[in-house]
Amino acid sequence: MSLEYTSAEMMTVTAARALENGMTCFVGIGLPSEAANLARLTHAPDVVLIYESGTLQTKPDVLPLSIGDGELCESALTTVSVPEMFRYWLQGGKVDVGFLGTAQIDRYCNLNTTLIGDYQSPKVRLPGGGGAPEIATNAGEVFITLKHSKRTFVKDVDFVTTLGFGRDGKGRDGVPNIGQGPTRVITDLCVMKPDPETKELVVVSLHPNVSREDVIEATGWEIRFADTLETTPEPNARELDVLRELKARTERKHSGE
Amino acid sequence: MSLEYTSAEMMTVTAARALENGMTCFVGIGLPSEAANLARLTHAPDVVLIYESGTLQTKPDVLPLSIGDGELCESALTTVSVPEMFRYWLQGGKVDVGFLGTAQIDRYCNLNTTLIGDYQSPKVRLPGGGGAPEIATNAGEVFITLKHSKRTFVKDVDFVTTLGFGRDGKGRDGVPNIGQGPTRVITDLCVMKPDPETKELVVVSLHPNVSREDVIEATGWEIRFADTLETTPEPNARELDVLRELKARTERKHSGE
Amino acid sequence: MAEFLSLHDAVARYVEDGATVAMEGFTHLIPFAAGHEVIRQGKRGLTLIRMTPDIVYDQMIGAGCARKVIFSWGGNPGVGSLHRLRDAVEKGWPHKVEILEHSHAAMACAFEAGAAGLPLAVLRGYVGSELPSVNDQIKFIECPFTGERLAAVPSVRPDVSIVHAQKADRAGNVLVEGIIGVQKEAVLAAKKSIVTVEEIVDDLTAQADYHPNACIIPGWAITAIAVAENGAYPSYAHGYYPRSNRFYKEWDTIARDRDTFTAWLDEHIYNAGGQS
Amino acid sequence: MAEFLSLHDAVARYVEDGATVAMEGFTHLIPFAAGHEVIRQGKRGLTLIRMTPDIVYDQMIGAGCARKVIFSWGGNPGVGSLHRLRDAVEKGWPHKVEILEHSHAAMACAFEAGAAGLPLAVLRGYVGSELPSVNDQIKFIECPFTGERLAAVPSVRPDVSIVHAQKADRAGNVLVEGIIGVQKEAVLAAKKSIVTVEEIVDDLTAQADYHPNACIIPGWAITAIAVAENGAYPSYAHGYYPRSNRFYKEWDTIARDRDTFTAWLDEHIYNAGGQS
Repeated sequence: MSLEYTSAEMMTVTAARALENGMTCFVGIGLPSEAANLARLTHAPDVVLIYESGTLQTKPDVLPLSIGDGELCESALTTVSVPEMFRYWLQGGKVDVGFLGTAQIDRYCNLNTTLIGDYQSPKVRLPGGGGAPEIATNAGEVFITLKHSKRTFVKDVDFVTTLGFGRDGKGRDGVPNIGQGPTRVITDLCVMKPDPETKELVVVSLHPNVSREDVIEATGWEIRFADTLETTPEPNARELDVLRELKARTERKHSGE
Repeated sequence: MSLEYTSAEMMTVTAARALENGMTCFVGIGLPSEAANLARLTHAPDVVLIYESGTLQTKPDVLPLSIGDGELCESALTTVSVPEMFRYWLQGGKVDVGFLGTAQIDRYCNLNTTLIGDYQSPKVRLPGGGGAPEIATNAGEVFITLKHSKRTFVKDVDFVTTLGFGRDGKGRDGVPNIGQGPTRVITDLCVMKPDPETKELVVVSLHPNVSREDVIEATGWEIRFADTLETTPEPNARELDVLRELKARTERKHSGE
Repeated sequence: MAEFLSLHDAVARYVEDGATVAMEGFTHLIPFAAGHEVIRQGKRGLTLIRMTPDIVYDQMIGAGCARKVIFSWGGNPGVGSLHRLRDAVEKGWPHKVEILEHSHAAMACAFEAGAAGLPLAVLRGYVGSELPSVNDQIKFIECPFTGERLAAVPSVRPDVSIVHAQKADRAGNVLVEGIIGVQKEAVLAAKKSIVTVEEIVDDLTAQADYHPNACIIPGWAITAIAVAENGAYPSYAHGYYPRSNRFYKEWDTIARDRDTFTAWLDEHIYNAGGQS
Repeated sequence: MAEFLSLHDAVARYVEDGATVAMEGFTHLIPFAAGHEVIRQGKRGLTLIRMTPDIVYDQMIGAGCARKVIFSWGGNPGVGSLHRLRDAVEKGWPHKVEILEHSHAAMACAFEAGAAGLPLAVLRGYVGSELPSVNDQIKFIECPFTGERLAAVPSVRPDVSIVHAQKADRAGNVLVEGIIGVQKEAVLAAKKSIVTVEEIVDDLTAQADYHPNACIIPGWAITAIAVAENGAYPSYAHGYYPRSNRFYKEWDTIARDRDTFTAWLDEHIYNAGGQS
């Protein structure tokens, strides 16, 4: 029996499943936060969620709108200063996985959250780096989740805000004390991983009912597919229930505020 | 009417009087701590006492034996980590005066708390620098208090643990972001200040009933005297009462522990 | 020793045209009342420093207070763009605003270094990022022990820092609680500081919930304290009132358009009096 | 996730002969019980790091555990010398011990840098001091922004750090309260860590005196936890028992003489069993 679910739900559930119980995860706001909390509320109750606002091991009942909602502090083990968060916990090597979203990503997993166009006269000014540049290099590995489109998946990002593997795929080679970088990208269409050699993104798994052509059309370069292409497992009923309840709770809370 | 008091009491009261109300004082253990607390309990109720253990604005009821007695934390405004104490509060320029003791001092106010003799095979190994090297350079100014003797007042210290004015008196010249250094030395015999030009210590005030000869005999170099040599004002009854009560309370507390 | 002033007087006295100003609060305890007072007093030419500009800086930029913004993430968290910041950067309205951008890690370290009295902060940062190519304040040094290349940024040393906190006591000591961000660092790093608070209590150390390691900034490390009830709204004050996520969402509509923004400014800032 | 072990097993498993060990606690919460267990298990060749060696290191040095001591102030606070440290340094009893000395500011920064994952700490330190002439680990760098000469020291990264704290909860989270010293930094900077605690409680966040910014080290950042009641005595545990200033004074007599020291060691350490 097949369940009904949206492609956004498919993306979130798949992203959530990437987190293993007991991992420490530095959580970006938005989609990563949704996925990380879903993981915590389903298969990974002991996943440790850290937000850059200083909240260590937080267990919010509703999703935070901002990276520093009161809910995060109230449900945290403790809350430290922001310098301590970046120095002791992220740079200090205590984070297994950084979970990031992005506005643009390229074939070498570089992320752009700075701007579209030219730096001096931007077409669109984006929010900027935030925590991402150092999350991506100081965390053990990086998961990335975002919606798939030609606008977001570009051959070369307009600006490397945050290192994936550099403009040539060799950006981490020989750099001391650096994490392994992005290990998977989860979209509403598929899961991609960097090629072990070239670091170029390769589709390793298509979501149910998604075709190769769907992915090709939504990607701004000639996307490669793994030789053995898997089908991403579907969400189960519990995951969908928990996710929908979480989003409904969140919606009620935020509109009431 | 003259009061009876010891030379040690004269030293402590004189040292206490050097502190003005409202100053922030980074307090060394032992004589400086005794003087600083006497100041707080007499003419300078709002003097801010900071100990390197992280206790900010502490008001101990008895003198601490160690730099981190429980009394210090329990009576503090707040207690910060030791790195924060040295970084934000001392190096950050929040300390008006550092109040130090020492084992050896020389004519240019350099302090030695490292060792007597040669570094590789010391005659006497002393405790070491502790907080002093950076207190002496990062505080606005430095007061020093110790008992006067040929053993402690030497022409050249065996080792410059802590900068006064260097081996030639020019150790602070041209150094950016450095405090003005020692501005007075208070002993059981007299008060000394560095010469404004040469930085060599000059006796500016003799304690009552102390002669020039007493100081000359207790000093390991040809000590200079100011042209107008003052007589240090005597302790008053309240200062002596408060000091004696403080020491008695302290004695009772420590022997009971 | 901190002086107790009205918010009007504190801003009038310590925020000068052309000054470098850090208004901090990481989502929590954002000094909105103070920002509005800066707008109301028509301050101009400010260099505004803040890790996460947020809508308080959007308002100040739109009102024409800023000449330059130094930041690391300039958005409306969870909602979208700061339209006034974008309009200034992209189209020069109401006038051109210069930007200098960092990463959070670098700015957090720069505040820490500022509080620590150092001229620079050293971090393992900006590896592979193109931010150093557009920010000449980012340099690299070599560790003399390991040879590792590390990033260096100048410390943050504002002319004046403004933060909001829960309570001050009569001696001017301030308690910051919950998400403490870089508030203490901002105050300690600045030449002058203004702290707005929800309320004044008698003695922080005598409060029932006093904790020996609470984040308390002593009064002698603060220049001025002003009471500003609800002074962080629509941001929040842990223990006092929640974040108005609804207003943050509504801001998107208000700020998207110059006219609705100007009308909002007239109604809620210029003609709203303000606390004195 | 921290493992709950007996103190015997924690020391046996994580303190290896020849290891670099930091046992911290700034006067407060000094891990005496753990130090005694290290002596009892006859560990040898340790490099002992500690800002203020205190009498716990005096005991370990006298018992022959140490090859090298890295410190910034080695005395019996308010009392006098550490006679066992001096005897080792000056006369080589029970064997020669190498020393490497810093200032407090430098060591505090070196612990901070270790926790921060950096290879070096930068500070405005050692100006005019002759310590750099006897410690080749002290170097100087030039600030790329101001040209100022600043001191640099290698960060502290011990093989194992041992600290004592008030409480752990069942998830292994640890509360340190009062004078917190460099305890958190020591744990975070080390490859492995042992925390001894006065007691285990159910859940730190459910305690009546829970504070949102308390110094809590999460269980997943700690290797092993061992209960050691009165584990800091004759040092103290804020909220539990006071410092035995009397014992600190008595130690001067015990440690002054090799024979009385050896007798003390036999009676109070080797033949005293220890907690398991």
